Amino acid sequence: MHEEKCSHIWEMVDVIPCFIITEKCYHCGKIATYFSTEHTPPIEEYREGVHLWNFMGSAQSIKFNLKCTKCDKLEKFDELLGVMMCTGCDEKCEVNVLLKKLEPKRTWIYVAFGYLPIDEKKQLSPKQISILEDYFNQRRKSSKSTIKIVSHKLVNNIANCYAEIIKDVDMLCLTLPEK
Amino acid sequence: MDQYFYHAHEIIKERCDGSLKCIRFCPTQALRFRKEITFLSDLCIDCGECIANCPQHVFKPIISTVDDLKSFKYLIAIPSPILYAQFGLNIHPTIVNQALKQIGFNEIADISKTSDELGFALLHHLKTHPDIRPLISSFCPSIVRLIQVKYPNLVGLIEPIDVPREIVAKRTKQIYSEKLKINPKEIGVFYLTPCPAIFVSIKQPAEKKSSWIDGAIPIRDIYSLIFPIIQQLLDEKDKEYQDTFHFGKGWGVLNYISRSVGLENCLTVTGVQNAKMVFDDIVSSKLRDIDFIEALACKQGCVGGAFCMENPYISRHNSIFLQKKYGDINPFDKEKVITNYNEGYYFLEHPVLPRPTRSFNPDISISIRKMKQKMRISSKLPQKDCGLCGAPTCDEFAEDCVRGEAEPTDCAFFSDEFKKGRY
Amino acid sequence: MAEEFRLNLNIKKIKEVLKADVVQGKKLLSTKINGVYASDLVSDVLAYSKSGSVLLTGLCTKQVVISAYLSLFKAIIFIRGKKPNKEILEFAEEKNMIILLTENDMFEACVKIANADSNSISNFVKLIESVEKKNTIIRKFHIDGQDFSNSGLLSTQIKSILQNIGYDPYLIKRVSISAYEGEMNVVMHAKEANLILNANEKEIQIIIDDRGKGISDIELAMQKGYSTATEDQRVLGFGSGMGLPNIKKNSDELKISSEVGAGTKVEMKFYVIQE
Amino acid sequence: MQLIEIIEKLNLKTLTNVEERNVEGVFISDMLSDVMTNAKSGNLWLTIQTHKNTVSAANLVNLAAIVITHEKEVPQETIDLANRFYVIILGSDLSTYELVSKLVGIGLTP
Repeated sequence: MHEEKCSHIWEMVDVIPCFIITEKCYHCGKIATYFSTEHTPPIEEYREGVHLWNFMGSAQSIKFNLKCTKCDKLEKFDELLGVMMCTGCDEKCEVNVLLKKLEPKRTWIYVAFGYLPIDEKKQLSPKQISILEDYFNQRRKSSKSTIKIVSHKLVNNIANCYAEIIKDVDMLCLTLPEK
Repeated sequence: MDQYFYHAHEIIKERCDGSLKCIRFCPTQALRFRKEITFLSDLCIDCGECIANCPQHVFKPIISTVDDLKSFKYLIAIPSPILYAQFGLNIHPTIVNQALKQIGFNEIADISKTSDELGFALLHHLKTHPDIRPLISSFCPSIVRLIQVKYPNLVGLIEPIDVPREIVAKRTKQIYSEKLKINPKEIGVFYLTPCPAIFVSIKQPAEKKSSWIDGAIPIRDIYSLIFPIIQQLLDEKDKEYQDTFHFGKGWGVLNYISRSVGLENCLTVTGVQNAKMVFDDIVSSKLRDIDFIEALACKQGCVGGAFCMENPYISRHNSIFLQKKYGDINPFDKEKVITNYNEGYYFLEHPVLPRPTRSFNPDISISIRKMKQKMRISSKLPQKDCGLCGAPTCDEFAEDCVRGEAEPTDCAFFSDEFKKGRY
Repeated sequence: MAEEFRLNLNIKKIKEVLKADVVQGKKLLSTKINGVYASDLVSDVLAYSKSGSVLLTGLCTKQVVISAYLSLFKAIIFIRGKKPNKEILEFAEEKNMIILLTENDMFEACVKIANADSNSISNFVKLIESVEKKNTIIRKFHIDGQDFSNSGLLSTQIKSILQNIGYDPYLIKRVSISAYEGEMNVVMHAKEANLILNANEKEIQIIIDDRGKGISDIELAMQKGYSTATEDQRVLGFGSGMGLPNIKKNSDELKISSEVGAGTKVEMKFYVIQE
Repeated sequence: MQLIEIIEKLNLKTLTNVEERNVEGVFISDMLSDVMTNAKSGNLWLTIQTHKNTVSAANLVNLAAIVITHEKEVPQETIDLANRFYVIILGSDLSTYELVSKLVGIGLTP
C-alpha cells in the first residue's frame, strides 16, 4: 500500500568503484562475469567445480543502489553489472526488433546486463528493471527522447553482442596513446 | 552618429597578404586587420600613408580618369605647381602648359598669382584678428581632417581663408562662362593633383557644400600623357610661346605660404606625425609666440605626395631653381585684395567643424566605465605594440576589446599558438 | 617572454581556493606550478609532459600516481572526495609528490583554479564582461623634476584619455592647458611630483603634489609675469611666468597649499556641463 | 546558454550533426561510469575519451554535447554512432583546463 502512494524520485546511492571481470571456461565455453572491489583486478585462473575459469578482461565500473528521495525506500541493484546501448547488430535479436520499432520515437534501448551465465545466477527482476528505467528517464529531464531498459535475457547471443557497454575500458593501461 | 565619410581609396582585399605594414604607418590608427584588412571610416584622414606604404598595392586611390573629362564642353586645368617640378630645369612651365593644351585642355589656369593674393589676404586677416593664435593653414585637406578627428578643440584655429585652388576654380568658372556665354556647369575644372587627399576635399569638402573643382587627375597619370609631347615640343626649337606664366613667391616649396607673405612668427611642419607633435603643443598652450602654422601631411610637403613622379628632394630642387631661372614676380592690386577680403570673397563658406569624436558612449558616465575597463585590459597586455592582433597598438586593441570589435584572446601573447611556442 | 603569461600560482593558493586537504607534502606548499592538467586517463597523463604541473583527477589508483611521477607532475589533486590509500601516500611521500583532496568536481575545481590565476585567459576575458561600478577614472602619474625632455608628454596623455571618454573639446583644452602648466612647474621647480587625474561625469580634478622648495608667497606667484625660472630655463623658452595665472584662468576651482622647503600641492577642478 | 553560441564563441569544431540545445553546466571526466553516476542532463561533457561507448553514456544521461579536448582524433565509427543517436560531438584543440578557462570567460560557471 505504502509503495502505491509514493511516486518515487530516485537518486543514486552507495556508489562503489569496482571492476567487472569477465572469465571464460575453455572446457565448456561458458562465460561468467562478476564484480571485484579490489584495487587491482585478479587475473589468475582457478577451478570451480567442473569449470576452469580463465581471465578474459576487466573494466572499471561502479556498483550502486537507488534510493527514493521522498520515502527513503532503498532498492538494491546487486545483480546489475552495467548497461549497454543497443546498436542493432543482430537482425534476429529481439532487442533489435524492439529498437527498430521505437527508434522513430527517439526511444533508445539499453540492455541491463547482469551475471553470466544467465541460467545459473540470480538476475534482475522486471520490477527492478522498470525502476532503473524510471531513474534514467527522470534524470533526462526535458528530453525529447526516452530510455527503455530491457533485460539481457532478451539478447539473442550475448557473446556476439556489439552493444555499447558503459564501462571504462583501458582505463589503466600504461601505454602511450598513439598520436 | 553614423555619418558617412567619403574616402578616396578602395581596398582590394584579394591583394592583401596580411603583412600589416599599413597598420603601423597609419597616423590616426584607422586600420585594422581582422581576418581581412578594414579601416575605420571616421578615423581615416586620407593622408595616403597606406597607399604609399603597402607593398601589395591593396589600397587603390579613386581618382578622376581622362574619361571623366568627356562630359564637359570646355575644359580648364589647374595644375598644382608641383607638376612643373617633375621635369628638368630646362623645361619652362609654359612648355608643360602647351603640352596640356595638346592633350585636350582648352585653358590652363595659373594658381600662383592667386596664391600670392591669398597670402596677402591672410596677412591682412592676421593683422585684423590678433586674438586667435596660432592660425593653422587650411591648405592640406588631410591636416584639416586630422584636426577634425583628433584635435576637435583646434578647429577654431583653422584659417578661415579658402585655398588657392578653390578660389582659382571659382574665378575661372565665372570668367569663362561669361566669356563663352555657356552655363558654368558645362565648364570642367580639373586639378592636377600630387595627392589623393585633394580628391576627398573635392568630393566632400570640410568647409563648403560643394567644391568648385569638378575632379582631380593624379600628376603621375598626366605625366605619362604629356611627357612625349614635351619632348616633341623641345625638339621644335625656337618656337615662340606666349610667356604669360607667373611664379609665386614661395612657389611649390615648403614654407611657401609664409614666404609669400613674409610672415615671421611662423612654423612649417610636414608629416602627420610631426604635425601631431605640434598640435599637441598647441593644445597645452605651449606655442605662445607663433602666429601661423603651415602644416602639410606629406613629408617635405606637397612634393612628397603619393602621386608625384620625381622624388621629393629633386622636385624641391627643381622648384627652387625654376623660379630662380625664370622667375618674375607679378604684382597684384593690394587695394583690390583688401576690398575682396572685406566683401568676404576669400572666406570659407562655413567654418570647419569637428567630426564626432570616437568616444565610447554619449553618456559620460558609461563612457568612463568603459574607459576604466580599457585601462584594465591595457594593463594586462604586453605593451609591445606588435600588431599581430590586427590593431596598431596594445592601447587601440584594448579599446577594440571594450567596443566588442575584438576578442582579448586575439592577442598573440594570450593565444594558444603563443603558449605552444609558435611565436 | 613566455614565462610572463604562464600560470601565476602556487600550491598554497590552490589549497585555499579549493578548500583542499593536503594529505601529503604539507611543507611544499610554496611550490610554484607551471600548468594544470585535468584527466582520468592514465595513458594521457603519461603523454602530457610539462614538468611542474598539477594533475586533477578523479581516478584514485596507484597507477595514476606513478604516471604522474613519471610525467614530472609536482602535485595531484583528487577530486570529489576521493581518498587515496596508504600505498599511494607512501609512494607520494617517497617521491616528494604533493597530494591534495577536494570535494569539488572536476569542472568546479578547474574554474576555481582558473579564477585564482591572475594570468589566466578567463580572468582576462572577464575584464570585458565585468561591469565597473564606480564611474570615476583615477589615474596616477609620476613627474620627475628637471626632466625637460619629457615635458608635455603627460598633458598629451591626459588629453587623449579625456578625448576618448568624450568630454567637450573645449573643456579638454582647458584641462590640458592647466595640466601642462602644472607639469611644467614641477619640471622647473620641484624634485618630483605625483599627478592624480580624477574624472567623473560631474567634474574633472587634477591634483599635483610635489616635493620641492615650495612657494613662500602664493599671492605673488599668482600674478601674471612672476617667474622664478632660472636663466637656463628662460633660454629654453620656459618660465614665462604664465604658469599659475594660466591655470587660474582655465580652471573652475583652484586651491594651492605650500610649505616652504617641503613642497606644493595644487588642486584644480573643472566642471562638466552635459547637454 | 545555447550550444550554438558556445560553439561560436569557443571556436569548437563540429564533428557530428548539430542541433540547437540548451546547455546547463559542464561535466568533466574521462570515466564513463562517472558520467553515468554524476553527470546531469544538459551538461556539456569535456573528455579525452573518443571510444564509441562514450556515445552510449552521453545518450543515457541526455548530455547536451561531448567536447573532445586536446585535438584528439575521433574515430569515424564513434561519429557514425553519434549521428544515429543524435549525440553531438564537438572538438577543441585546447586542453581540458584551458577550455574550462574559456568557458568561464563566456559566463558558463558552476
